[in-house]
Amino acid sequence: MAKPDNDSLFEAPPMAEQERMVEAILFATADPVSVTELTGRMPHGCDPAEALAHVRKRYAGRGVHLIRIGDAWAFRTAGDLGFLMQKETVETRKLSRAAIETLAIVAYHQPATRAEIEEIRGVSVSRGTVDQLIEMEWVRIGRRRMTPGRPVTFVVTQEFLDHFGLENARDLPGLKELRSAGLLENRPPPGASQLAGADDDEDDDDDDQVEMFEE
Amino acid sequence: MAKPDNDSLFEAPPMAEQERMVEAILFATADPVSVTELTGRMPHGCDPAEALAHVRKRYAGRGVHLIRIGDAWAFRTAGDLGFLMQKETVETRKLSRAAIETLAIVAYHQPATRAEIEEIRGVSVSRGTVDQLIEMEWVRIGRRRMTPGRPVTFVVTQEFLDHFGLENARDLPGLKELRSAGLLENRPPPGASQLAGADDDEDDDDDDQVEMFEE
Amino acid sequence: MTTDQFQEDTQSVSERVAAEALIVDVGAFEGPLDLLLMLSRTQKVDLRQISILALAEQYLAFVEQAKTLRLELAADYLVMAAWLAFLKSRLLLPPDPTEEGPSGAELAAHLAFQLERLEAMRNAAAKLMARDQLGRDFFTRGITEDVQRVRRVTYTATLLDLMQGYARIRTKDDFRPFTMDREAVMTMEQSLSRMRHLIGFAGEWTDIVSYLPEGWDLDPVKRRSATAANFAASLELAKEGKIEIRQGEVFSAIQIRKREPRDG
Repeated sequence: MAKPDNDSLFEAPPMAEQERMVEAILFATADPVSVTELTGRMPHGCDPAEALAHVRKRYAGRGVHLIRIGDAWAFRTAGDLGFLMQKETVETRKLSRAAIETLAIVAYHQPATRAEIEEIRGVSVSRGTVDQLIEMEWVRIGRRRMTPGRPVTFVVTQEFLDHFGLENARDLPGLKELRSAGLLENRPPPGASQLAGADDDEDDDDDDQVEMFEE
Repeated sequence: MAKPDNDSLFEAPPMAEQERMVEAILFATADPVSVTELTGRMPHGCDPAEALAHVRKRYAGRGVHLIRIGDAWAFRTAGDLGFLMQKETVETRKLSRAAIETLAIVAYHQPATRAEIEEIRGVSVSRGTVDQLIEMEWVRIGRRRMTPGRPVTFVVTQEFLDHFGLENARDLPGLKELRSAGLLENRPPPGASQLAGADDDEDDDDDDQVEMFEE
Repeated sequence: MTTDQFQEDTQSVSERVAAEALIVDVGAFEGPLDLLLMLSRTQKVDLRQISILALAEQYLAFVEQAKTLRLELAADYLVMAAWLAFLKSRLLLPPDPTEEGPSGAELAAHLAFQLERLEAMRNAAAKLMARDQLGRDFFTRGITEDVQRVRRVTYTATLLDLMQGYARIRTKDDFRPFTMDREAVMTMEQSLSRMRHLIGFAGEWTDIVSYLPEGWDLDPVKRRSATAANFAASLELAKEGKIEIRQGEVFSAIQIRKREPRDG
């Protein structure tokens, strides 16, 4: 097939050809590729979204799957074949319990401030814990909360979704149940605004934080 | 599908399953994989050679091919899709002032030698400037001047005329037209020209200059 | 209270060992909330039905034990103990309508919520980590091909650029700030090159004024410039030995003629 030309404005390559292109582009890289990037790289007039749907179907049940991560796509080996891949297994740094819990809190509550993480865990979060997650590129800094003090928030990244095989953060296991049980709410301690005595020492900052959210 | 077990010595996984394994291993391994290595990594009783043949067939005509490198196998982008692995960014820049002036002199005075260009511009013309114009195919080398040193001359090309929508170089507007189009500023030279007064005199002056350069 | 069981003087060796173990245990807790969650599990009920009063008593007993064993408890454990003691009194005493602040039941409900939420997040974290993970259970492409970034620069210009460029060159002199008016000024160099051509024909003594270029003798400004240039050029040519130069008397005409080679 001749090299498609960007000038061929009105004639996109046939869908079978577009599928081949999507395969080639996604096979060539380890990182997920967004639909936007596919559009940019494929000849003018192509419809990567449709081609992706076809390719996904084609690879269903194969040793390699097409998976979606946010608005990007990547080929990944089927999970049940991991046992063949001892050689490829990368030893990930063992995460501390604090780091794992912090990660989960960020994922389920995102965007989450440090104060919120601390309130849920009941202990202060060491700087190193969040730094480690950021360094692993599983967590990144999101927008600042539009509350007094404008605290930074943390959100999970595309790498996080990719690592855990999640299409998006809504696919987190048990998310719906947790939400309907009200466990993802930011429920302020009763009487938070009037706490002045001995009982607020435990999580002084948290109380302040919650007050902020109430505004 | 149940995880195949290395202990199932006497029952190899079905061929379809072996194909999936070959796919996954070849996909994930950083180097081409030999049949020996496949045999070592796949469950006992598998026939990687046959599985490879099936996989090769399956990927024939796809965006990635199974290819043989020595006695090892690997997936590779289909040759005709190599262009997708290049991301071409076209940047359009304005020609430099030096290049435009050089081009203008060639166009108005062609055939023009380098020495003539330099005399008119009043500065030396870098080799790169002329080379750039030649590379753009707006200027080409004309006949040598039949003067001592037999210097090469430069003339404008058909591409140049096409780009600027000119039928030939004589269509370029003359100085008078440039002036009436407001392109030549009528800024009176400091000093005595006020004595001379009329515009016509200035025109004459220009003509004189042209004569002077033509000598 | 059970504190009498832990009198120091009656402690057996095994009790001491148990106390050591407790020290380790305290270190294993991530703060009072974590400890409370562990204690609540001993109630063996759904966290939603947990008795906060019983939990408060368990916690206070734990802290009491630690004190008896002279274990150093971090400040936040003691703060929690104080808070739970306060909560306990609120829960036990009938509500006092004149008392400000949240009721004991409200405080207890919030603590229960905190415990349930912490446990939920722990379970979620466990589920997350139990998922297939990239690089452990599923894998990316091993042989990657980098996308080559090819940068192509095209240059462009318009006819306007071209004409403006040409106009700029041709009018360059106008913009040179200190350039003399070339219209009315003749330079020595111009005069010199002109006279070199003419001098070959000057066998006879000729007035220097007659060498003025055509037209330059009409405008006084031009004439002055050209005369001066011619004079300077004549001196230059005389110096080169090309011409001879003479002036009869002050202010009279300056005359030049070609110098014959044989005179040299």
